[in-house]
Amino acid sequence: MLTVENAHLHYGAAEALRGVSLDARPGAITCVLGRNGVGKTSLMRAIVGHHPLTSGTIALDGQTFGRKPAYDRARAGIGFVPQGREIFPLLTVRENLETGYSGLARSDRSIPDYVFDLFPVLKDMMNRRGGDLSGGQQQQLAIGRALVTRPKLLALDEPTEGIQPSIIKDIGRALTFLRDEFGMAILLVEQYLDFCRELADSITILDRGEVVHQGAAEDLDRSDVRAHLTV
Amino acid sequence: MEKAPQHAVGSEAETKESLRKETILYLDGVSVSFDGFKAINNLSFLLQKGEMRAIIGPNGAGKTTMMDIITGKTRPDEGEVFFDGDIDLTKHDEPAIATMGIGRKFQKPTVFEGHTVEDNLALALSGSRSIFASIFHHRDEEEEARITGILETIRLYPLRETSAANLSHGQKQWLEIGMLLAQDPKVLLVDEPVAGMTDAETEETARLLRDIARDHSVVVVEHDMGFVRDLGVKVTCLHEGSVLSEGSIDHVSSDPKVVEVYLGR
Amino acid sequence: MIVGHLLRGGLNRWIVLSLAVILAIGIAVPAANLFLPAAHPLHVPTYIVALFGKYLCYALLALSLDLVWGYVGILSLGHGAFFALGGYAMGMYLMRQIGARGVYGDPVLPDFMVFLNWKELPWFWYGFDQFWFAALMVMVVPGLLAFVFGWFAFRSRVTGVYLSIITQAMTYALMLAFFRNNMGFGGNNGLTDFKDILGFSVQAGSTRGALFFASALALALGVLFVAALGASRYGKLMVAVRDAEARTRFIGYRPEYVKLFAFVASAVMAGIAGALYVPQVGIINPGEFAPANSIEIVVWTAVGGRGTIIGPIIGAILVNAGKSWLTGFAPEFWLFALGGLFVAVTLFLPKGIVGTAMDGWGGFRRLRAARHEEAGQSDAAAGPQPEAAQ
Amino acid sequence: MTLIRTIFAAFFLFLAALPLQMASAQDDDTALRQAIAGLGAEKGYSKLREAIAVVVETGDPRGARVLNALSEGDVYRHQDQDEVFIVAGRGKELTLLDPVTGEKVGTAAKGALKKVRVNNSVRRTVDEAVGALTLAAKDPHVRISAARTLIENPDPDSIEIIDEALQDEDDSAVIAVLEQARAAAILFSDQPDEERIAALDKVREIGGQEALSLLVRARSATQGELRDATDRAIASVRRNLQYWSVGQNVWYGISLGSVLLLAAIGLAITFGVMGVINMAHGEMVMLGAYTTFMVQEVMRTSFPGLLDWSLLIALPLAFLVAGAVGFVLERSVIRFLYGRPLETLLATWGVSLILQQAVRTIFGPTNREVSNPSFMSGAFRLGELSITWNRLWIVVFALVVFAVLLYAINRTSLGLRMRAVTQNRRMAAAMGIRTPWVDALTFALGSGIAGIAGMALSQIDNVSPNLGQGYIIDSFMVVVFGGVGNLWGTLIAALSLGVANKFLEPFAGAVLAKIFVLVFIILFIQKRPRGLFALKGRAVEA
Amino acid sequence: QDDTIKVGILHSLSGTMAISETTLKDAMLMLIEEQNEKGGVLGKKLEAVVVDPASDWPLFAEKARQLIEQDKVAAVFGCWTSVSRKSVLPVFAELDNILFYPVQYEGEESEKNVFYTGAAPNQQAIPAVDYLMEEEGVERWVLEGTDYVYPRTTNKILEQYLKDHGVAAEDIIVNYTPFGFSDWQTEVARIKDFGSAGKKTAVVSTINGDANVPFYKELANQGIEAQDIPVVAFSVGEEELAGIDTEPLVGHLAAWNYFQSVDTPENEAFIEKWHEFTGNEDRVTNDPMEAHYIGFNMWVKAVEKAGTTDPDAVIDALPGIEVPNLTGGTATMLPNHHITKPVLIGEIQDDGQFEVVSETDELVPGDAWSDFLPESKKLEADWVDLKCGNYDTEAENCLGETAMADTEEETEAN
Ligand SMILES: Nc1ncnc2c1ncn2[C@@H]1O[C@H](COP(=O)(O)OP(=O)(O)OP(=O)(O)O)[C@@H](O)[C@H]1O
Ligand SMILES: Nc1ncnc2c1ncn2[C@@H]1O[C@H](COP(=O)(O)OP(=O)(O)OP(=O)(O)O)[C@@H](O)[C@H]1O
Ligand SMILES: NC(N)=O
Ligand SMILES: [Mg+2]
Ligand SMILES: [Mg+2]
Repeated sequence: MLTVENAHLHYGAAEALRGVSLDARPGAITCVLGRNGVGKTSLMRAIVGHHPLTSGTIALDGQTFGRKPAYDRARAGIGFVPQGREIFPLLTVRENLETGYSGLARSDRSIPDYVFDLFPVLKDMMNRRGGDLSGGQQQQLAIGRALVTRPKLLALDEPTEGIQPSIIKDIGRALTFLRDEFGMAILLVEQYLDFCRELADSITILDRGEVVHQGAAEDLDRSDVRAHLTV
Repeated sequence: MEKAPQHAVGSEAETKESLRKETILYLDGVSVSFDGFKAINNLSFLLQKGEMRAIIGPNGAGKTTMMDIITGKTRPDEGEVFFDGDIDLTKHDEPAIATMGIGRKFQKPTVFEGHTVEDNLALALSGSRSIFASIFHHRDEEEEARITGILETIRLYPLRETSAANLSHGQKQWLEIGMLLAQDPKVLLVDEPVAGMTDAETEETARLLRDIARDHSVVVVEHDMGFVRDLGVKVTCLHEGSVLSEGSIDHVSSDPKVVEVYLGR
Repeated sequence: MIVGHLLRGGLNRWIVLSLAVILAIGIAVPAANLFLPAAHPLHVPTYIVALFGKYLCYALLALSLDLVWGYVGILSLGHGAFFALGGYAMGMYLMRQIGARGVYGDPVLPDFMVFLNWKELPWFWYGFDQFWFAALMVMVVPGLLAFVFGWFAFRSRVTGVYLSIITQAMTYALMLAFFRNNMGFGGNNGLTDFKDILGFSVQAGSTRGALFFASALALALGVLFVAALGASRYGKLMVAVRDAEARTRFIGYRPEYVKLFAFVASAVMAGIAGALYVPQVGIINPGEFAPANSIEIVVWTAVGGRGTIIGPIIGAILVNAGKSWLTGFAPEFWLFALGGLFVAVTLFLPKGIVGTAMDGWGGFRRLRAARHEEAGQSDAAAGPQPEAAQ
Repeated sequence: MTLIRTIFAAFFLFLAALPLQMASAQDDDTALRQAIAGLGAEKGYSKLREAIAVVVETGDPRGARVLNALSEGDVYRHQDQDEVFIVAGRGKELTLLDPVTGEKVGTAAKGALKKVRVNNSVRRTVDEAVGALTLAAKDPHVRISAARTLIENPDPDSIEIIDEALQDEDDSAVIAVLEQARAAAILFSDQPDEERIAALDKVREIGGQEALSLLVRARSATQGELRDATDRAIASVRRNLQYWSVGQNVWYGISLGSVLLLAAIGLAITFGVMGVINMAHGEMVMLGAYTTFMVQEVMRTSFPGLLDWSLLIALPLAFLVAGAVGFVLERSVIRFLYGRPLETLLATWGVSLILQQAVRTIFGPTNREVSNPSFMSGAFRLGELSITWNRLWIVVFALVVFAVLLYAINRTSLGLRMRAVTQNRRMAAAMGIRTPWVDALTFALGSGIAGIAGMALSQIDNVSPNLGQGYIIDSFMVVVFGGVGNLWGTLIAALSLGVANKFLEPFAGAVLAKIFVLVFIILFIQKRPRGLFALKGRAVEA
Repeated sequence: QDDTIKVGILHSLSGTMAISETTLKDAMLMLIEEQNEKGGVLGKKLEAVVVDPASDWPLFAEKARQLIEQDKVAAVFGCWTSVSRKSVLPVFAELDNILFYPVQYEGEESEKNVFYTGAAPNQQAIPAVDYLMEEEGVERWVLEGTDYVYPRTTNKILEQYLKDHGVAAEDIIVNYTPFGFSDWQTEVARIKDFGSAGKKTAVVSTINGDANVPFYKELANQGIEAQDIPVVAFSVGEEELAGIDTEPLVGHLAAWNYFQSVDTPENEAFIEKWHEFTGNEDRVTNDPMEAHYIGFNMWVKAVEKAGTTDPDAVIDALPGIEVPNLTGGTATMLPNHHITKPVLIGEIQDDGQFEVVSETDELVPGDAWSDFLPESKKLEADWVDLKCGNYDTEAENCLGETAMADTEEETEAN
């Protein structure tokens, strides 16, 4: 479904991605791991269209994105849960969710029930402003919001950050549910190893903007792989 | 808070006061609400001098709000908040509280994006906060050394000349911890320090905090139970604005109420 | 002392260079006007001396705004008020210097008071016959206004556009007040018809030259002062307050004082600029309080590059020179040119002329990229409150 | 007094002549013609007024034609023929009309004619003379205004005639006014005190400034009990007026507030919602006003009958013109500045200079005329309130615009997208919102609203290149005072600043009132640093 | 470069005053063009130097200096507001050049380098008030003005004048509003109230510029008609009326020294030329244009008389110069640098023109120092014999420094 090939990305002169290639298949959870500042978020930004690649290609279902703006990518089926949540602070929870409608046909404009099944707290807070929620509540809202767009590919940047354990488990269950039920492709950036190990179908490890390992989730138990994740 | 006649509770009040004297942080009967929503509800919380405490609790339990109250960002609707035994924090504002020796790391990393990593630390460095002092301030070698030390501790030494705006999320987390260290406060309030860190970094952070706790009082909020366990300190679990459970990590994590609302099955 | 501090830190060579240039101009221009014969190719006509003298004052004014806007992030839309107050203080001295040479020949009362039937000098005109007092007031009055205004506004945590707009309200209210003839400052006509300053005729070439030099010197000192502040720890603090005011509180600083100091210092600088401006242009009137004037100061600063030291100076001189030239050269179309310039600068020189130049060409490209990045990142905060500190 | 007498002479004759047919008088118009010829004598206005009296005294109603023409300035004396004509047409050759019949009788060169100059006092004489003739007119409105003339100039001699008119009158509204006129006349007569005391009540009923003026004037000729009664009446009218004056101030305040609201509301979008410090906002208002001017110009030349509808046609056009300029501005300049809100000040300041000068170049620097359609002219009374139609419509219009905008922003999906984009442009794009389009539309909407504000403001203010500059500062004050980003705040701020201003103005004067309001804003912001309707909580700080 | 004579034109083409001043620039260009067709002056062509002081007062001084020093103009025609004139005065004194100032103003000034071709208060305000008292029998007065020096001074003079004519203090109200004031509801209602006290009431308006349109619109809407409460204005001319529907305003008055409607051959020719020059039949003419017409012709005559454009010679040659004005009379430059003018009172017509309803029998000489202000009653300006702009006729000396330039020894008197 999603293929990244030989992606290079620069911030000014500094190179954050150096030839990253990666696949995310439908019905599978692809996990990207790496230490702080290795370029995970940069990769996500490149995929959703927030930052242009210097070279390399990103394609969804064989369609390369090139310089396609973020909204076209979203309409093509990429749902995004950014690091730092990026809730619309002055919109209510409901309105935050409804921002996902714009790429949908009029008939599809509703919030899927499973969003509330996964995150019941959102239901209670429908009319509260997004910015007033606690950090974890915002994180839940961010995931719910991405699901409203009915994405083919769900890209999550450290979605467990700041979330209480029980809900992390819920999110885990949700991701498997989405993968299995809808055959969604899920691209998950994580630091939380156990979470990854449990969920991932395949893993990619980045270090200093380069892919240093790609393989099955089980590889995580190998010490040479682990070495990439320690300081 | 007490509504009973004075003579009847005289001794109780006295014990309360002597209890308070021992503490570095003392919250009693604190409540705060936002537009009718009670975020903190009759919360009582004590931190002894030199103690490190871990706080857990569901999202929205009021952990961050509690720190807001202690640091003067939010005024409680009712209740007592004391620092170092007898300083009433509700009567002071943020800078005053900070200079008294309460430092804080925010949940969402906030650093001075217009400055380099090094300057961020230099600004946080303890010392006089007056304007004129800052105009005539000259950085001496001791300060230089402290900054270098902290830069190494937070592993941002190579990035010291980088603008803080250009740091990754996790790097900002570290920088904020660094600023807290530079401030050298009596009490450190650390809100989700390891969010967005790798496991190895998490362990590192736990070690660092334990180090600090030797001569500081610390309050750590975290959801990472592994990390909390690593800290090996008393744990308080908040829920809906008040204490749900308190005790050792094993005690708290096996408390069925905690499992129900927080840990999940 | 501040300068010593600056010197310890090593003077930035750009600062040294600009100080040298400013002082050289301050000496060379009047000299070329006074001592070279009119036919000499290097002779500077009085017209140019008068013009550049004015620009130097504007430059100092822009620099003063830069101190609060560029460093502390306070967008003052009322800085013209401080300039005008300084100007009025000087103007009052100059009025008193006229003495009995006014049209009605009254030894004490300025002409406008005579024909408005005032019988005696209002109390706030006392003392202005003394230069030292006027010179003090040039700094004290704007400084005090800034202090009182800033004290309340910064303590109440008025920030961003709210602060900008109340500074605008301040200058607007002052404008209306000074327009009133009853205020005792000459109403709409303001103060004019000055004769001499410290005993020298304001129209004499040598006085002009001296005022020109004084303006250059004041500007140079202003540059030194801002540079020294900027290099100090306080300079960093100002930027920290600009970028994340709330955060500075949690490490124990009082941003309100940080702002207050800069605001007052800046107002004093603006007052001095106004005081030097008035004898050179020969009039001070409430038009100087007009909100549009204050906005223009912001525009000069932005054109030159805020947050840099020479930027505002270059911006002020460039925009005003452009205005002087175009209003004569293309009187019907100059607004198109000037308006176009402002748009062009924002689009192509996002950090102003100097800011962009300092980044160099490579820096320029990096900047474009960074801007692209920033555009998304910072407007999370930019929604309802455009200048939100955090 | 002589005037009044002649008027009544005219009136009686008119009444007397009424049953007779015009025809009978027709052949005998020598007296009238002679009198009319007297209008041509050049000896100043007082002589002219006497000549008018002579015309009126002929009692010939056909005299009204020439008098009206005189008042309009259409009466000329033919130098050679020493005769007076009504003149029509413009240019070098003018058409001569017979002053009695109004028939065309020839032409004359302009040079051969001398205009009979009239001034206010002459015009007043004519009006009153012709007015009195109309107390028996068919149209009750005309009769009422004729009766009102009598109230304004109470004269004991008119009692008789009013009684007469009352007898034939069956319209109750006219009767009421006639009775008041009668009471006024009695008050000024030398009738017994009881009669006059009784009349006081009716005079008081006239109400307002008019009654007060009558009573004050009558007071000087009173004494004893009558004087006491008059004083009481005066006091009661005064008291009444005072109550109403509070209401009047509120109304003035609301009406000023609605102007502020109109001026500010577009800015509440471009600045309040989008965060663009839009210094060109005033120029958008100006463009709307000039669009209205253009529309009226076209109507004047091509469809004069539709002039009353011009605003209805100008409304969408003003929106489109200003909106289109806003759209272009957003696409060409503003869009590069998101995330750098302060820079927008510089760019839009430049744009504002350019727009001003462009309008100055195209339309010239002077004011252009935009006229009030008839439904926006004049005033009506509500109790003692005098409410002008144009202000009333502007209040209504402002509230409608506000309501529509409020709905659009808060209840439509476009509104939601606008808010999302302005709060976090990048994330909005990641949600599939076409941000460039939404940005452009939002800015165009704000500008378009400014344009229609310009249409409304053209009704009360100058249409000149400086129009926008006059509103920009007040607009920013209103938006900021209300709390940036809050439409309700803008509404309340506009109205409360308007009302505050109007309550201060009567005793502080316009200049000080404005200063006080500004100082009040400064102080108020200290109390509420984020405006009247500040958003609170984490959401804002985030 | 010496084959042309340069003439400076110093009128705002942008900013708040452009609305009034731009026309004067056009008028000057027309006059210069016409003079060149006649062969120029002293055998040389005239060259107009136009600058834009942008309604910015210090900029006026800068531009004046530029015109004189840089462009070396022989004379400058310009300024509108008093403050702009005040701002350039020192420049003209210092560089010794000539300014022709074409706008009615508050008086209390006579400068060696300035020639005042607009009306002094005695050439506009006083006759207008006389007319209202006599013709309309006005007994109650509202003096409504914009808050600046011209209205303040004019109203002060008028107040004194009215009181001298037996008007009681309570029958006069004076009220000031800010520049560009646009919400006239309260003020107009107040006028209405004041006017309903039973005495004939009139408004004397010194409201300036842009504030007039909303003022008249409000008057019309609140139904104040000229027959009831006439308004006589000193700053409203044909140009200002162009922006208003004058139908409801017929009969309100203005006092000027010229109206476009004046029926004289000179005026007809002037208007025709104006329409031809601007290519627009709808462009109106107005009083300050006539003032420039007079001032310019005076200057030409004086230059020819002096045989040079040297300012000093021309300044000396100017007093006594006579040129025809556009209303059928002759304007004479007086020793006090003001001119003689007829005073016309006009009523607004529905076509936006004024119709003259009264006209002084004789030309009124402009009085630099008002006789109705105590401090200036004793002052006299005379640049021919006394060489002084403010001669104290009681103390018999020249006050202030104005005289210093010419009679050095007198400065000791101070
Ligand atoms: N806007 C930016 N400008 C310049 N450099 C940047 C910018 N954003 C990130 N970087 C740099 O690029 C590198 C990669 O950053 P990125 O945010 O992709 O890291 P990350 O892997 O997501 O880290 P984390 O786990 O801390 O979120 C880092 O070294 C960072 O300093
Ligand atoms: N200003 C506010 N307005 C409304 N509700 C608020 C406000 N501030 C906090 N809350 C609510 O108060 C509750 C407590 O929030 P708080 O941030 O303290 O939670 P927390 O324990 O830190 O949660 P997390 O673990 O998710 O960070 C939440 O439900 C939040 O929505
Ligand atoms: N001189 C004037 N009208 O300002
Ligand atoms: Mg990241
Ligand atoms: Mg929290």
